Amino acid sequence: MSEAFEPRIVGFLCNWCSYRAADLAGISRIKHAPNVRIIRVMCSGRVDPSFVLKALALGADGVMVAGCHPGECHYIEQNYKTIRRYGMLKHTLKAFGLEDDRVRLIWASAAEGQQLAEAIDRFVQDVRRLGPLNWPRFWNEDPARLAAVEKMAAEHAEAMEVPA
Amino acid sequence: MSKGKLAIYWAASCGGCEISILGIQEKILEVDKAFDIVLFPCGADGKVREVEKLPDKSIDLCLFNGGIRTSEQEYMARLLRAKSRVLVAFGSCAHEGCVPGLGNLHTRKEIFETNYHDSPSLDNPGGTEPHHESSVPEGTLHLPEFYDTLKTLGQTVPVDYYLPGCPPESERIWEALEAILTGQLPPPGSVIGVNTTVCDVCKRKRTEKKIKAFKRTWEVVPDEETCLLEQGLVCCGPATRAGCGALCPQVNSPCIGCYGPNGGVEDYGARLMSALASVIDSNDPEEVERIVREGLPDPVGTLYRFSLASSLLRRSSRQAEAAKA
Amino acid sequence: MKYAFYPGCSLEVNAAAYDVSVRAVARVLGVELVELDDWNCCGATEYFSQDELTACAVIARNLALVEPSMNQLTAPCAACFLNLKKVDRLMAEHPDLGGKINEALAAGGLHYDPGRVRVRHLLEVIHTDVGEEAIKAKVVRPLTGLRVAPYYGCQVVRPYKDVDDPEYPVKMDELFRWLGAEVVDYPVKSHCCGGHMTQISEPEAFELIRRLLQSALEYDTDVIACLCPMCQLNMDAYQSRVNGMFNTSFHIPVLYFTQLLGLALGVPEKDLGFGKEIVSAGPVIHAKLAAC
Amino acid sequence: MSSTTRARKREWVDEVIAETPNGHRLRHCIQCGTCGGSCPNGAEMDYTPRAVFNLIVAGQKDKVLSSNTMWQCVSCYFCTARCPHQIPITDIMYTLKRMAIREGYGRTSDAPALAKAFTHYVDKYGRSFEMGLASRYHLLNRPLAAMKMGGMGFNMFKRGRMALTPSRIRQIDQLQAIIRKARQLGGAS
Amino acid sequence: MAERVGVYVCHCGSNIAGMVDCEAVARWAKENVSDVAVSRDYKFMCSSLGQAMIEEDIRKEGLTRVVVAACSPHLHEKTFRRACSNAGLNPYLMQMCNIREHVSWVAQERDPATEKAKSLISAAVARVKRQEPLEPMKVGVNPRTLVVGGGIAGLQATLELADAGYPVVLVERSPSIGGHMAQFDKTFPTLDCSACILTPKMSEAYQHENVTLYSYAELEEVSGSVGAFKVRIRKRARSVREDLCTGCGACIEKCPRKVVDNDFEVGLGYRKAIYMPFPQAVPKIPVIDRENCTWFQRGKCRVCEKMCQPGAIDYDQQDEIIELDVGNIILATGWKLFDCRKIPQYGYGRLANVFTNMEFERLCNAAGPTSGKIVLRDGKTEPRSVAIVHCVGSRDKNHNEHCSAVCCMAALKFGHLVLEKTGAEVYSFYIDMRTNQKMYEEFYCRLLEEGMHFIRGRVAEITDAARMPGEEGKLIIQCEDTLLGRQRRIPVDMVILMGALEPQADAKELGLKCGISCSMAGWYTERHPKLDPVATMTDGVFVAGACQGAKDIPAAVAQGAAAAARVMGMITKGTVEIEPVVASIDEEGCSGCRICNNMCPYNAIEYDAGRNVSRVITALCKGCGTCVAACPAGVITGSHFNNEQIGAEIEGILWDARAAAGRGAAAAV
Repeated sequence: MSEAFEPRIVGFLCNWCSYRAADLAGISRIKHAPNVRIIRVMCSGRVDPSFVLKALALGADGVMVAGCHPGECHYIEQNYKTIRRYGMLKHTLKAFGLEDDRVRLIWASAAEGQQLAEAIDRFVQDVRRLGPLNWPRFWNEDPARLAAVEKMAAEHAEAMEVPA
Repeated sequence: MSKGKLAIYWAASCGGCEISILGIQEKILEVDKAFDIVLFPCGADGKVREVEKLPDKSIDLCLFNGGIRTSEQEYMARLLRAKSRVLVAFGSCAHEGCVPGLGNLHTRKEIFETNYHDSPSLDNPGGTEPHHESSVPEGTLHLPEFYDTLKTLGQTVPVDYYLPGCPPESERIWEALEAILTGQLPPPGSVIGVNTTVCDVCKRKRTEKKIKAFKRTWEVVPDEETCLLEQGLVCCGPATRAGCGALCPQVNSPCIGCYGPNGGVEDYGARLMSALASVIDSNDPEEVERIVREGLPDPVGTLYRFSLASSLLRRSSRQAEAAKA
Repeated sequence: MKYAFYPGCSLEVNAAAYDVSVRAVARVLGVELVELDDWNCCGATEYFSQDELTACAVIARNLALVEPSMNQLTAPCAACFLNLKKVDRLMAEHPDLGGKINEALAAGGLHYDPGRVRVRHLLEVIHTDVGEEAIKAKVVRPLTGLRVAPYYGCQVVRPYKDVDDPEYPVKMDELFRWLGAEVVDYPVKSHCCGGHMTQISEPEAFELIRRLLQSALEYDTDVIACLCPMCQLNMDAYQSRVNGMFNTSFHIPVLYFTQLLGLALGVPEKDLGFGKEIVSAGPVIHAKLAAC
Repeated sequence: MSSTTRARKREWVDEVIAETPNGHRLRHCIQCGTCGGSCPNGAEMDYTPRAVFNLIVAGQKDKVLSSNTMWQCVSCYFCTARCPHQIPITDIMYTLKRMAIREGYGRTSDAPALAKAFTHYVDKYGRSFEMGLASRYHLLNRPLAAMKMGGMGFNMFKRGRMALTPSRIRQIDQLQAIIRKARQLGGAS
Repeated sequence: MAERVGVYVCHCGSNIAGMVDCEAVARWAKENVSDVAVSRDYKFMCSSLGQAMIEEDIRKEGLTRVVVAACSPHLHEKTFRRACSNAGLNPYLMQMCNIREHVSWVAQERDPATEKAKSLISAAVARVKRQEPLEPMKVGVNPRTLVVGGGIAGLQATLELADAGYPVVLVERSPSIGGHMAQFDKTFPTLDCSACILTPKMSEAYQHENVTLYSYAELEEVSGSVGAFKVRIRKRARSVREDLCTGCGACIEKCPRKVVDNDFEVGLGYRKAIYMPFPQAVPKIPVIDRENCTWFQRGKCRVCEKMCQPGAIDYDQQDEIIELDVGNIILATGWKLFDCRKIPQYGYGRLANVFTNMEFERLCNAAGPTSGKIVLRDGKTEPRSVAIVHCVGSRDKNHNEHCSAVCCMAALKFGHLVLEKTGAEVYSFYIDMRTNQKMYEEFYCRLLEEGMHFIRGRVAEITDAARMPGEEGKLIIQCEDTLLGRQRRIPVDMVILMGALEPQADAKELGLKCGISCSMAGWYTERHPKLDPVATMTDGVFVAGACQGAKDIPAAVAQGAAAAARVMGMITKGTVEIEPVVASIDEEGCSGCRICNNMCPYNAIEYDAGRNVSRVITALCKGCGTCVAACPAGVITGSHFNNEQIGAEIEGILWDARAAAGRGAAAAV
């Protein structure tokens, strides 16, 4: 099991509930998977869909967004906006061919250290099952392309002064 | 003052940008006064061999339109980059991939499948497909390599300026040319245009937005006064850089976003997605899901119609497609 | 209203009165019971004592046999009901176990997705789905004057607490009130009848039965209504031997609730399995119901 | 599963937990005695369920499995419904019954024999068979009690509540295939 | 010019270093993370030496940015900001990196923990380079404080503040202040009379020149923020004019309508339709219970009006809305009793002689319905045996997981009162006897001495089904005596259920109004469970008493006083600093699309129709950033959490993925 795939997951946690739930999990020494790397935002409503896209594009295998429970937002109702954006984002990501389990929205109150730890473990498990995402390779590794350009450059070499 | 050298080249594009250049009408004479055209495959004669022979940086201005889909296009991009002092990604295709970039939702294999085998208007009994290398009795022939993923010009070579639009409005082209001619240029790498969005010039009446359902254009005859988005139409105006003069909303048609993102925006589709979702009038995840599913049956085609190739994700997951097949 | 129906082994012979009365009242109330084709024994409590996975697989076979067009399964026997419900829940809550069960089912060409079938006890179906209004409208022979002690026993109300209150259930009480009976509100209505202990160790089992009959007697009961073949068997068939052991003189008939319900709905006694009980219910019923 | 502590050596309590759905809650037992107080047969048990849990945690396997406690359990589920820590007590009793049978304990009660006789008919016919059960189990295990049962059996028979022949299911092969597979899969545990 | 970043990795003793290789992380940061000028690890960064190290490096190494990898920013962000500030670096150019709570304390293995710490530091460095100097906003603190709840905790807080010379507004939901303590007879362990020690405080609060009391009133709405809250209070119509009423009680005496008192007397006694909850009520002004008043229900009567000489009865009185500015809010809303019917096997509501603890308090109280006589439900029979059942709805995952903290001692108190007043046998059925405060264990000993019986075992059921001789007509307690390991049945005449203390049913709702959260159970969440038990996550909102968790009178009083002290600190200082985390709109870029307009629940975004732009009203903005994410043109900026900063954080946090992906990813950035 030493070579088991360990997913890289970026977690956007709201300052008031879920980040504190993560703190509480720590204070209570509730062991959980180390795969979620946490970025603190003031509110889950701050989580711009582009943050999620950026994390995926930069090599994250999964993205977690966590906020206060609906109806319990520190900013009254902003996590409802999160629900709306998350709905649209998931719909779009599906069209991009992304597996459903790679992006997840969860709720955790500041008191739910245990629940957050369990949700993290579940999520990591689910992403681990999907394997690496490594999005950049979808457009990066195309040796045929490079070879063809090089070939063309070589054919035109006598006139070309293009740096290779 | 001696005349400068001008190149206008097209890659993966439709040719509309060239028409738009001609749309500057009599001002084309001013252009002619200022420049010698060294390459303009659509409008004038000119040979790649001639360009190859030019010293580096000897072309004063190159307007390059189209995305990079083949190895030949990439070669031309590199060539023209080397030979030009100022390289302009001209029009949406070069700027952000545009509609040809939507091909990134599919693999090369799928595109060939459709283009050479499945298309209803096709007559290809032998099932011929283009190949990079073909052997004929006379020797080996090469066709350009067809890429799996379309790239923008900026993703291929360093670009000095971007001129957005599908196509760029003729007035904007002239303004840009004027700026170049007079040397009044913004810092290199920037978009030549204003930093605000279509709503700024759209005359429709706007109030606070709440959307219960997204409608498609054939479903409603919009009222002429009110903001189209508020009527449920997916109008991309709020997220789209101004410059077109809000032409589409003027004729009662929602903006489709051809001018691309506003300055400083990293992912056009994400901005639009976030904004549209924010004003959905529901707090229930299931209802939200339904509104989105029913209102945006093709989310990438709607949110990224012009910008898929330059978006953060650039293309769909090939894995998923492979799984589909 | 249409339900897949799992009668269970007891209803074939020993609890035939339950079987006929269930089918009779279902007809009158417009409840369509579609008997599972080729159902097998649920294993009662015995299979779980030996091999959990096999016990679950044996039970799950029945769940898998429910036709795709149906999503509710009802069972009249408390033990069968609990076993079916428990396996559905276990499979849902413990995917690993669920996976193994399905692997076993696959050996018989079957598969079951937990949650596909909602397992209901017959009492829920009659009390909740048919409901007060429909039942009251069909009562032709109210049970006025008959003092009925509803006896729930254990496995319908526990461990899952969603059928009724696990300590102080009321649904049968309500049902008999709708039928016009005098409902005996006695404290042991969800206590244990001894279950299979009658087969293993009589002193313990008979003491449990005694407690029930004692309380029923103290509360002046004409007839005990129950909803499980095991409970009926223990309180009815062993009553004389309980009397023998404790020197008591209990003589309380024990019927299935559907028998009394059928009576109130006007089904002829002979179609309800009356007379199969060891402690005869005829005399007290005729005396009480004739009096009004 | 999140845990606040690192892995420990596997003990008997871990086996009991592993064999019982939601068995981990056994560790939450606060020894309040609600189970022992609630049990209809609690007075007859060698150890109350509460005491059994303490013995399990203390690793007193032999004491537990040779006791009569689990065999006195009639699956009334009062303890499970009332347990303030939602411990699946009845299911733990089932686990102990299985362990006792498997490891050759359980001679203190007739319950294992009853269970075996019962499942024998289920395996064979797909249905239970009361008459067969009566003869097989009672005559073999409790000839004296069987005599006393006689009169009652006759009463039952008279009222058509006993059958002389078993009922069988049609697709017994299918059921047996399932049982075989389940036994094989369960073999590891 | 490139920034010079200092990275400081804290060992936190072995708290972090035990799981994260701090030295290696610090070395790695210096060698691998760009623009890191200094990188050090140290035993305790929060110590004065640790802070001095940062200050010195800022001065000597010319650091322009600081990253501290230590605990949660919720713990020490202020500490390290101050250190930066001391050395002349803008405090907002410091970023904390949580490698304790989020890494070392939750990780199981050292290598992954160390790797995770690296990625968090990489993110923090990337982010801090893009952080901008900010100045906190200063807001004056209104010296007036709102206290919600007039029980003992709220009263204590009120009096502490008022005595210190600050104005207090005390809002109480019921017609009188006093809370649950007013219902008690004696208080443990000293057995002094509850009313004797409480009522002086009640009248003192009422008469205090600095206290404005709104009884029969509720907090409806809170807006604004620390130092300058605006609150709206609904003062419900008493139907009695407070300015005219003399509290003579003639109206009550003559009122013909008698009602079961389900509040103060918990159903054991009666009151009139016009009533004061109890004789020592404060304010001493009756209220008409309109639901039960003959005039309101049937349009006849008006006896009270006739009896009232000052003419204080006002049937047309309406609810009054009061709007006030306050600087701080103390919530002291107390607890409610568990509904013992939820445990049917204990028979409450079915078996007459099963009582709740609150019922028994009233039964013992000399001013109660039986004048302090302990009798059965029939009102006359004295019990010869009494069972006291602990943990009814407490320590029970089916209801409340928590220990209610007061029941053991209250049970001992009850035992004493029964023994003192009746000579009955008293049995206590307990799981664990918890007597861990001053003089509590001594009280337990006293009851052992007095002959109270203690049976260790949670009661399984209480029944009237007699099983053996001696049980007839009794309530039988069935349990396991766990110390004997045997089942027991004990017949008694009377049972007292020690019902759990639960959060108020609307605690969550009130918490939301004030912007504070509740635990899963519904208790208000304090800022830190050990070190900051009275403050909350929302500045300027404090909690006191049982609304924060079940507690007894001494603890509630202490917390009330502590909350008051915290508020006084704020008032004395005069101003508070507010985090400059706010949104702003670039009006040049704004096209006036108005998407953001209904994003803000605080109405901090206004639309200027003339200029066709939207604008953020900074004073109202709370900095959540929801509008920032909504802006389609990307022209709203959220300070300290802007797109560049978070974008850099994402890049940094995935440094290893980028390293692995190579060129393609580099091109994407």
